[in-house]
Amino acid sequence: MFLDSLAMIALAYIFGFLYYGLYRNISARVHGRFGPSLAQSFFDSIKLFLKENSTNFGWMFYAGPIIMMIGAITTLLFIPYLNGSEHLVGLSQYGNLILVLYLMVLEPLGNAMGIGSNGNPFGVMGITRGLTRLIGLELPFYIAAIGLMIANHSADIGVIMTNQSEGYNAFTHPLLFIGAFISFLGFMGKSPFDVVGAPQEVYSGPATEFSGKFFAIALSQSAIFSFAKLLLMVNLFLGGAQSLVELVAKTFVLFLVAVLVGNVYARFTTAQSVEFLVRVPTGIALVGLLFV
Amino acid sequence: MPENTQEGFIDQQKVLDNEEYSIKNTQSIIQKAVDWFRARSMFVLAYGTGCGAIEMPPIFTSRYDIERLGVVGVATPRQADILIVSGYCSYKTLKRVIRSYEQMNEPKYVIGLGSCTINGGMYWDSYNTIKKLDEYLPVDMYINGCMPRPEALIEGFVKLQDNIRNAKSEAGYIQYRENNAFYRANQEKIFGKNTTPTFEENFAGMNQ
Amino acid sequence: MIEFLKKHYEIVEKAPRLYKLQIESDKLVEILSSVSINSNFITLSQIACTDWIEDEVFALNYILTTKERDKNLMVEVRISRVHCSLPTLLNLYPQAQVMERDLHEMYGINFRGNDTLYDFALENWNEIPPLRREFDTLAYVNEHFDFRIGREDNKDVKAEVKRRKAQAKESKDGK
Amino acid sequence: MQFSPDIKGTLSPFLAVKKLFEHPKTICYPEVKKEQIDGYRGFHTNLLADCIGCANCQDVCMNEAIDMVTIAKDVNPKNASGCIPRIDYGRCCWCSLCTDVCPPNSLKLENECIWADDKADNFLYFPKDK
Amino acid sequence: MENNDNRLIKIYHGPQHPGITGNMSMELDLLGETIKGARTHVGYLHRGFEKLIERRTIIQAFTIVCRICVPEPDPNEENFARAVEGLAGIEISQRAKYIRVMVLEMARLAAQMLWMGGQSGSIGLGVVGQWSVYDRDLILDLFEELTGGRVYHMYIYPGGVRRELPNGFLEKLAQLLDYLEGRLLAYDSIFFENSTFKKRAIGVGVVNRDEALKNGYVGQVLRGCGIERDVRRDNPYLVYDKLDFEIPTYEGCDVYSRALVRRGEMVESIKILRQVIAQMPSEGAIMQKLPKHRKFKLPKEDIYVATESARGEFGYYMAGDGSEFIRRMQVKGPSLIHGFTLLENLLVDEELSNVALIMNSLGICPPEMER
Repeated sequence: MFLDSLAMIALAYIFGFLYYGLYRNISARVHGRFGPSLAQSFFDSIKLFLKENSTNFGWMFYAGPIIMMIGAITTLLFIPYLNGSEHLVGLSQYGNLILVLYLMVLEPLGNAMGIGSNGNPFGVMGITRGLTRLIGLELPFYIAAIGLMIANHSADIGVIMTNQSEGYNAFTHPLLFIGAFISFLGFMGKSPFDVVGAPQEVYSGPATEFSGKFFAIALSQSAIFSFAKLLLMVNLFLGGAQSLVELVAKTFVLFLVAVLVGNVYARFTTAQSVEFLVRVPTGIALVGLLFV
Repeated sequence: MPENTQEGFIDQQKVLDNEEYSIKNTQSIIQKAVDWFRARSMFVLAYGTGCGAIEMPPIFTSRYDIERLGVVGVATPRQADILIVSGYCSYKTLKRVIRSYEQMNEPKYVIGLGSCTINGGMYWDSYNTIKKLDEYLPVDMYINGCMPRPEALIEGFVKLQDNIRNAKSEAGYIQYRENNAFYRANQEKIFGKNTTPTFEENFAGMNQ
Repeated sequence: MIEFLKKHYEIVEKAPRLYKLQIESDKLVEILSSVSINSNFITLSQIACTDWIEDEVFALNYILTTKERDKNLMVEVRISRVHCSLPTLLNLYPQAQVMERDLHEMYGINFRGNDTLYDFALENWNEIPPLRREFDTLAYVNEHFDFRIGREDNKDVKAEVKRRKAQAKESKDGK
Repeated sequence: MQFSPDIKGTLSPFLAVKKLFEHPKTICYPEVKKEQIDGYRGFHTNLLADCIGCANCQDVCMNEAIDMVTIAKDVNPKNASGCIPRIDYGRCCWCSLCTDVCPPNSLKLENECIWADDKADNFLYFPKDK
Repeated sequence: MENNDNRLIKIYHGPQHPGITGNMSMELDLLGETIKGARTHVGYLHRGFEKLIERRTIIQAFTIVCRICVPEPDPNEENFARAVEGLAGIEISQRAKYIRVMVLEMARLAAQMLWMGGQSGSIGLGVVGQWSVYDRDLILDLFEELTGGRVYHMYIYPGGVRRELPNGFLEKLAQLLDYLEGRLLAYDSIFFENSTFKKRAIGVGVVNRDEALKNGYVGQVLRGCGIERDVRRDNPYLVYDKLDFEIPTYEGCDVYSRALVRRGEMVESIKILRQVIAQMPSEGAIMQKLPKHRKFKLPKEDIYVATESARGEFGYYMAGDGSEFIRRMQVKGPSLIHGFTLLENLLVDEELSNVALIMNSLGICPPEMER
């Protein structure tokens, strides 16, 4: 099981960075340019690991990225990769959807811990924005998750996944899917909900003071976490995957939509994004919940 | 003195180059790999200090797209590797530039963009701009022009990457660390008492 | 509108749609208020200051613009360079605040009643205000900065021509 | 609180996606160079056979970028001073006033304009002889 | 001015900040994310142009004026040239006037393209900037061909313009105009009609219409308030009185109105350029005969000239003193009033997120505030 978990993390790391590279390339194509090589994100993170670190804000600051990393990895371990396979399941038989939803909140908390100790006003503002936005993000997602749990009479991700053999939840419960998907776009940190690290407004938000190795950890964390979120969406709404190829195909479709939406929309302000999230996706998900 | 023509002048420079730096060209494989990564990925601090900033949008956007070479812009000095001093630097800006530079983590490099960073440029008799950037900050690459073309800026990046990869010259940040007294004295000369905290003070403050 | 002004003041037409009026400095506020009430020239678009060091005066041109933005009126006041002081126009035109701040820094003119005359563009400037004629920027630069070495072999061409002529003559005579 | 979705404004941005299928027109600089245009104000050239060493260019240059330095061997017998211009590219602003005032029209600007160097002292430039 | 409330956080928005237009700084007092006080700090780009010009002869000074505003240097050259011509009494040929109008309008288009990149970048819509800077580069390519310079053209010269039009230049320009007109539709779909941009921009940065004329606001700020003012029509220079164009106005007073005004101006610029291509006289000297370098002297007179730049009225005051040097040249850029009087008031009670948005929509350009 240990090896299995390690493989999951390694796969998520590779896919996460590959997808990040793809994100940069696809965006570049939309911009009308070639963009960097696919491996550029790897180079970036390795270079960041090789940088000297000349700043010191105390151990609390460094614990932040590490807690974020732990949050991302544990979230990942409780989500099975494949439908009905014995491999790449990690700890998923011991946990359920409720636990995963809980673990997903660890990221902003780790961020908050790190930022609290460096006292950068932009970081504080960024993390306040992040926590405010989280309220908006969680509502529709939780409602959609509750809807699925009621429909399947189970909170186990594996059960929800296998129950979709007749039709994906995305088609049987379309309203829940739309609600959860909009919230998922926000979780991915793309426009129009990228208020947390908006460089033109709050510099780069929580990452303002992260440098060198810790920025590299934060990058790896976001890569792994993005993949975990993609995985969760595929498992919950697109019926999971029988093989790795299918998994890549399904996650890629979701990912592509997220990238394109992120590219063509402008950023909301914090208040606007929370208002939008509370009104539109939550409303849709609530109506969906009624149909369940 | 060699013949007063362009060719003679360049030949003389070439001789100087080879003698000085051929010794340093022996580096271990690990160091080579490290340098390769450093050259392959460069984060540029988003700070348009002067008029040269007008040519930064074209190179970061679709016409010249410098992201092909692994160069991207970042917002904060903590994550940046490269500081572009784009053109002339007034007193007020220089102070902020030095502050930004000292906040950056090593290894870090400075690119001086435009003639003004070399010898004053157009503003050589202005009372509010500095004339030689390398008195205050170690400069790793100068790009000539007023305004330099975007191609020249890319050429500067390519040459800097080449320098880093092959360890052709001593990186500026090492000079800044070792000859800090020299740079410090020059900075104090124009700022007087109102200088930024010293290199040591800067880090002492952070280590509390 | 310009007729009203022509009736009361001596207005010179400098160029098409550009007029000039010269007044005494103690009547500045009075005249400008009357101009802005009684005519179309309601906006201040620039305060331009010229240093006439040979006459020992600063000439300040208040450039007013009409509501229609089609005519400009330059109201010139001349004040002594030594005790240069003028009343502020902050109450008439809010934008005068920043212009006066600029002129205070560049010429050292004191605008009575404007309490925001702190640093504008310069930081920790201890010399005489830079735009005064007696401030020599080149001397200041030479005092504070060094230029890059390597250009000492610059020749004065006229001297060089003379030297070469003499040389040629010498060698001719020598032959 | 009324709900009036802006359908057109929500969907029309996705027209940008069609750019995804176009070939980028980026100029990949070190490999591909943009075609050069005649008359770009780049580096100086000086036809030594024509230069008369009059220092008009030095006089008109507001940046004092031009030094007149002694030439090693006389190329042009009309060159009374025996000096040719050398340009400090740490000063030059490529305004081409010097070429405008050159009496024999020997000083010109060429298209080449790219020069990056890691040593600041190198930027004293002898115009190419052409 | 100082705000001593303990609950306020003071932050410096700039000068090293991606959300600032150029190299300047806003000192903001924040309560949460709401701005309670704002002060503009400039001087990071102060070069003392006005002092340097006093030291240079007229011909030498001409090269330095274009550096005063980097995104759009040509109105400066035009102002300088027109002021010198006015003082020295030089009349330029009709052909030179048409060429100057062409250069000015091309520069306006290029500046609006760059503005579009900045405005969209300030709300995280990177695509528009990527496209519009590309399109701006196409205009700069034409400039390169015409003037020999990419950013600093140094082309409009007292007495005319410096170079003859290259062969086939007008045809190339006409082609480019057709292309840009098509591109404007693409920008409409992704930027001007984008629902997220509307949501961000409508009702933000509302300028008080009643004091707009009195306080000396210019350009898009006025036209975004529905007040039709444009130097090109109110106080025409060159051949603008012979050209047919409209002045777009919108009533909203907010960021969105100013964006639409700029879009309208791009359309009008294209229209003007088409007329210029059609009416361009084929004959006429582009340059009047000027006195020699050190013999070119200005009389002891003064003059004020104004040009409509892409951000509003750009004015030069110039005084000669009978010598070959200019006694005084004072620059009044549109940003001076917008950046202090207007911006400091507009930002109060706005959200931090809107600072970059508002600054970009006012078109603030620091080098012309401090020169």
